Amino acid sequence: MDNILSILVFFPAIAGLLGFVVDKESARAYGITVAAIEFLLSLWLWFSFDTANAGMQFVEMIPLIPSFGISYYIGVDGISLFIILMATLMTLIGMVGMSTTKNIKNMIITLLFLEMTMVGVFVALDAIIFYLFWELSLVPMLYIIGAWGGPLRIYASVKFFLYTFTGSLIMLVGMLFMAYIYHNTTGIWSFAITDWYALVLPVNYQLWLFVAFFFGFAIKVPMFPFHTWLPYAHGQAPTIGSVILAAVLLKMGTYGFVRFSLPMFPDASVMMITPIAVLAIIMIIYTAMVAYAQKDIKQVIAYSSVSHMGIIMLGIFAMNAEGISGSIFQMLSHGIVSGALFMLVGVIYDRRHTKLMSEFGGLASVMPKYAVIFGIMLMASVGLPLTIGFVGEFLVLLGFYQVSPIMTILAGTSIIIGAIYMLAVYKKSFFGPVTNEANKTLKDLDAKETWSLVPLVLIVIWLGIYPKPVLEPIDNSVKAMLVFMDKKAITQEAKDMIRVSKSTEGGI
Amino acid sequence: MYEIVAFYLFSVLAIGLFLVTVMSKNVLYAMTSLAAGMVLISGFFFLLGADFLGVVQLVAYVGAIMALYSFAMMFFDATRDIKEKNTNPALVFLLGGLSAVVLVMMFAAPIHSDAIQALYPMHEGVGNAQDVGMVLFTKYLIPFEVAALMLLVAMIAGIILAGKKMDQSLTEDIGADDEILKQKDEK
Amino acid sequence: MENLVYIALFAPFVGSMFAALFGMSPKQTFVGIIASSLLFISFAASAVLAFHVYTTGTAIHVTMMEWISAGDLMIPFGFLVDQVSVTMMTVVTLVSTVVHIYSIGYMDHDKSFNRFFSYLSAFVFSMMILVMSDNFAGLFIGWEGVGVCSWLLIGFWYHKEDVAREKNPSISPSWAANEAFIVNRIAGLGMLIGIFIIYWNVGSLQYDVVFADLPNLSSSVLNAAALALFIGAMGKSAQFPLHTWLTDAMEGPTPVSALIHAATMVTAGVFLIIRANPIFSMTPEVSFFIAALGTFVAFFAASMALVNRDLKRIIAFSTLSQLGYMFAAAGLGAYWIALFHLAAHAFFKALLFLGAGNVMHAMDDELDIFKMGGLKKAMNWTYIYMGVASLALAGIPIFAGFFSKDAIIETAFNEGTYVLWAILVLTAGMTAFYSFRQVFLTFHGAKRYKDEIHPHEMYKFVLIAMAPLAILAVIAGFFMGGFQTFVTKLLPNYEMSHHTHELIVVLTAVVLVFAVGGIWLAYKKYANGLKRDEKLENSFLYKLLANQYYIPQFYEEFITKPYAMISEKMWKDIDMKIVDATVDGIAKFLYKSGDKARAMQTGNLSNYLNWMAVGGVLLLIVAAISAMLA
Amino acid sequence: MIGLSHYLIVSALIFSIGLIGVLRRRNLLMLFFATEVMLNAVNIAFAAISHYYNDLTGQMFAFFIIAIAASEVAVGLGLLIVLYKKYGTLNLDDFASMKG
Repeated sequence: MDNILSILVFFPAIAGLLGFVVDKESARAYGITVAAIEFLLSLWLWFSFDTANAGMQFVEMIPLIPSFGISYYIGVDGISLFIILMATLMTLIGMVGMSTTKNIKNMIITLLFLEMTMVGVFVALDAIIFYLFWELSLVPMLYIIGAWGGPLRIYASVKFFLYTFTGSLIMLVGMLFMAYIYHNTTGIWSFAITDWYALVLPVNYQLWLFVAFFFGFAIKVPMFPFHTWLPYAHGQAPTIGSVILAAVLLKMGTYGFVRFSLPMFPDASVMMITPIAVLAIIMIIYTAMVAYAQKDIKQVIAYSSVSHMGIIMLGIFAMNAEGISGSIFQMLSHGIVSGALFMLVGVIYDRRHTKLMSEFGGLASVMPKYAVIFGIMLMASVGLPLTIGFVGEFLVLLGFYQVSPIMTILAGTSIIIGAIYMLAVYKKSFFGPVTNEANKTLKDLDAKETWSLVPLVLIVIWLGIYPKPVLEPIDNSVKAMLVFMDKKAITQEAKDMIRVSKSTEGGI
Repeated sequence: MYEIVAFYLFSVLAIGLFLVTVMSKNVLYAMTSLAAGMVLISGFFFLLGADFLGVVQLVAYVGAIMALYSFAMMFFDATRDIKEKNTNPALVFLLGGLSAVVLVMMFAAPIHSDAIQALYPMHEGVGNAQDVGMVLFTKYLIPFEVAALMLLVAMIAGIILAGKKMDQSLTEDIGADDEILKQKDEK
Repeated sequence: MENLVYIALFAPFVGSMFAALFGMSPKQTFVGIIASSLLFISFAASAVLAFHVYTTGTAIHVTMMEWISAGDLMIPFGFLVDQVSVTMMTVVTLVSTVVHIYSIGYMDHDKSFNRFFSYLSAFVFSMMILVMSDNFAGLFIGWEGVGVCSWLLIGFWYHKEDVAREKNPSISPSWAANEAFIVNRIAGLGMLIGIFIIYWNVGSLQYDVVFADLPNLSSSVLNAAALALFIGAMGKSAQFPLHTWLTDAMEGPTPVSALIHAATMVTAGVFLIIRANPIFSMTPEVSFFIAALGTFVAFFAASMALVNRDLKRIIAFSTLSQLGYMFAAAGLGAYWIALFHLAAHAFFKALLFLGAGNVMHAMDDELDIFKMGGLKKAMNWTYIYMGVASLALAGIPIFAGFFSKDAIIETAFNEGTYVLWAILVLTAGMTAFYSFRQVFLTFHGAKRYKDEIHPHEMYKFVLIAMAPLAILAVIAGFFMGGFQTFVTKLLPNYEMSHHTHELIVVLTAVVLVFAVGGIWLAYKKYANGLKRDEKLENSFLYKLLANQYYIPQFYEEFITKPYAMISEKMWKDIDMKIVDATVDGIAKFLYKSGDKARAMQTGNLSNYLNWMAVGGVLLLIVAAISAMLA
Repeated sequence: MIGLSHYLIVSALIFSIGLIGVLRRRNLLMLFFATEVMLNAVNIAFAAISHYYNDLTGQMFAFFIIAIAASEVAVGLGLLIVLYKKYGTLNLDDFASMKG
């Protein structure tokens, strides 16, 4: 299985195509089977992954347009491996827990295509391939929001599409310019990311390119002030759409920063630490406060996503192994936790067809199992130790403390205000007496919902207690990246800021 | 020497004739001057040593195309002056003049790149027609065939478009008879 | 021995998980029994460990596995059983066992009986992690873990609805739970910052490594770390200004108040100071601040207890006040005295709360001591228990509180901080007064409760279970000397100076006069029934105290409400009207310009040709200009 | 001596005349005439360049332009006839059904 990655990328797409001939009744079972096989394949990828190797593995390279150096070039390292795993897992879980019945076949096929694009983005090592999958991922999501969404779905989906698309076009310009510079410097065309890494750029070029890439990634993340598409998209998207959007699509942005911005433009990244940290902190505090003002549970979680993404951004720009590893771990953690929270909101939406907190109250008495799982996810979301949420948040804040203690304290308020809005949600919907007649007869989680949520609960606790299997490969790759960045940086400030950890100082 | 005389003569005449084409209100005048101008263009071609092209210009343009125009004109009422309202004549001349000025400026400027390599060089001592034939039937064979096909398609298209409802008069209003009848009724 | 460490740690966890299995089913008494037995096993293991540490004088250090490692950071799950942690373990498991058994009786009629035990055991597990961990991150696990358990337990009766603050100062259990959690998070942030400071300056979070490296650190770093850690301690131990949650936490079931909000969790702050004593010993300014704040809180909380009418809240204020004493001792460097008071306080305060629970049980959840009275006959044992506990609290000789509290007050004198000493002495008098005001109002005089209430004594086994606490509340003081030699192997010893030693009789007498005076005043005023003094009750001071200095109202008006308002504004005015409107504005601009540009499409080819020509000429001009420039 | 520039300038002038025609003419037939003028102007330029650079490519282009012009006229006139049959006029101002 040398080309496991290609199989991972294209298996869902081919299965999706075959899905057109599957009977409508069995479409769901078909989808789950395909997603399960895909997940098993990604697990297999993990088991055959050499955790000690910090470089790219399972590399495949097929030249596509040799005259321009564009090739089908894919591979994984510790950074992307687990995001891929999470993408396949969340697709599977989302399908298992899916309650959509309208046009189920189309939904399944769309999801399988979406899965292809998601895996594709994270394995791509060629900028054009990366861009291809990056943009392709918009289409299924546009369709999911636009076809299965709420009353404002067209507005939300168009806004989502155009907004992110605008950003990625700017990024495309950056990519083309990068390739152009590469051509000018070396005389050959190449879009391979690994080739670009080797290119040492003057600082002003780095800054311009950083900004170009920044727009593409920041809108996707979404960073303040580019975040307003997200609440609409989440508010209107069906449950499965929100799950995938929050769990995987947002990670593309932060992943992009790690994959492109940091190693390619180390000096520019260091120079941009302060502006980005300020934006990230605004994002953390401001959106957390906005989340508190929301009336709709889903919107709370949508805004909380933005707030958590702020933590991730902060960690990436900590420029030390603790912070970057932490933020990659936090990507996984946020993916799983917010995905689970969106599914939980979906559960209650299926029953009551409303997501307004004022409609609920006292759900803990009526739906105890639901309340327990929601409570666990809530605690993971606010970063309780021994849940998955703590590890990432702790490492990020720890890492960033080295950059700026004051900013870390400001960012650290997220653990307070995060608790405020999440507990407010929990209190308003789960505590108190059951006042609304309609809530008195609500059924607790059924088998389907339980089966989709319990694995997430287990992962949340497992990775909270023993994150090592995941954290170690991430950390290895991140350390290697930092060593590389340190070597590549041309300005002294950058060299000073990029902190290579003691264990790797001599090596590599 | 004769070349200079011919060039200026042809230039002045061609420009004048084309101006007539463009400005005239009468279709017949316009067409006639256009045809005459095209003959002069072919003169340019001969001056430039593109004999074959000049002949083609005469045969295809002056012969075929102008003939097409004149046939087509039979469908329309060519005797009447054309009434056109010019909403913004200043703009027209401004744009035309501007483009002329800019283009002339550009072409009048000395050409820097002398090192242009001829892709299909002409051969000394070989007739232009022979040269052209060689290139046209080797390097440009496929475009040539495609052009032929295109002409065929255009011909068929022209026939079908123009040939539909040939029995109906174009110059006379179909509804005129009815109107006359109406007027009679009113009386 | 290692196995014993794990048994002591994980027995409560097993109990919790076992009870959780039955969490959603109706009451099963055996769940409570099994949870209690597992806790007893944990207690037994702790006791054996204590004996081991006591006899050998060596600490047991085990590392279970790696937790987080990234970059240079390596955090293991390591557990350290030394003199300090083993003391805490023994106290925690002992009180927990008693509370567990007590809860079997107390929660008898509650439909969520099983769930209660699950939470309670989980709390003990978190507390054990907190005290046993060998590094700051592990401490933080326990720190947050007890926070969550406390949230769950305060909000145990989550189905109660919110009521106005005038009716119930803590609004509702769920409100109180959230308040507690959020305030603890503020402290958690302080603690985290402390951890970060330590990590980046030392490179490790293990206690031994950190403490060994302290002399290399600059004093500003040490001060920052100490202050940050103390902010953490302030939240958990409910020190001013983060104290409001503790009294509101009384919304939880009474065993919870006894265990969490008196004996164990709230003392975690003190424990942190004691645990990290090398840091605090090197930062005299921060330490003095701790002592001053502790003294202030001791007085401040006692003053609020003087007029409160709520049985549990009085005890809660008294807890606050006693925590102040502990901080005063720790801040003054008498760490072992603080630890001793912590242990002694755990016994008598838990006993007091459990007694209050008995009263509540008997009075159908009535908490207003003005509506009680004359319960002595019906509840003889409870009366004795509460009396003993109050005597201990008031610091009457031979009872535990006398030794520990007196030592603290002497320390204040010994350090030459006479202002602190005076306040602490005065507070001792106030403590005696409010404790006995409560005892007399509850048990003495004529009955003031409604006739349909028929007070009855608690179950026998519950009363028996409370006995160990009562005994310890009496005799714990006698072990002070032994305790000192035991823990000072690890903690810095603190001895009174010669000068203080000479004055000790006088000092003790002063304190005693205040204590007895307080009791006597309470006796005179309340022993023969309640005579309400309208004038006093309407006085400004009384109202100020009864409303907790209006601090909860202040927080509500100046923090909670503005926060909600700003959030709302940020959403509606900034997010929607500025940020989102800008994006939509761009889209609208494009729409509008397209709409306007539509007029160009006249349908007349001639116009189009004009436009085309304009474009062509423009391009030509651009080309010409760029050619000229080139 | 007549140089390339001379021819190009003549070409440019004729082209501009054609452009004026295109802009001011409202009658479709006259518009066609104007486009023919422009095409011829370009042909002169091609032939001239071909001559002065000794390269046949320019002439080739001119050929194809003539071929295309012929096709254009054939189809275009057919369309004009249909149009005239339908509306009885060739004046552009009368065809504005594509108003946006």
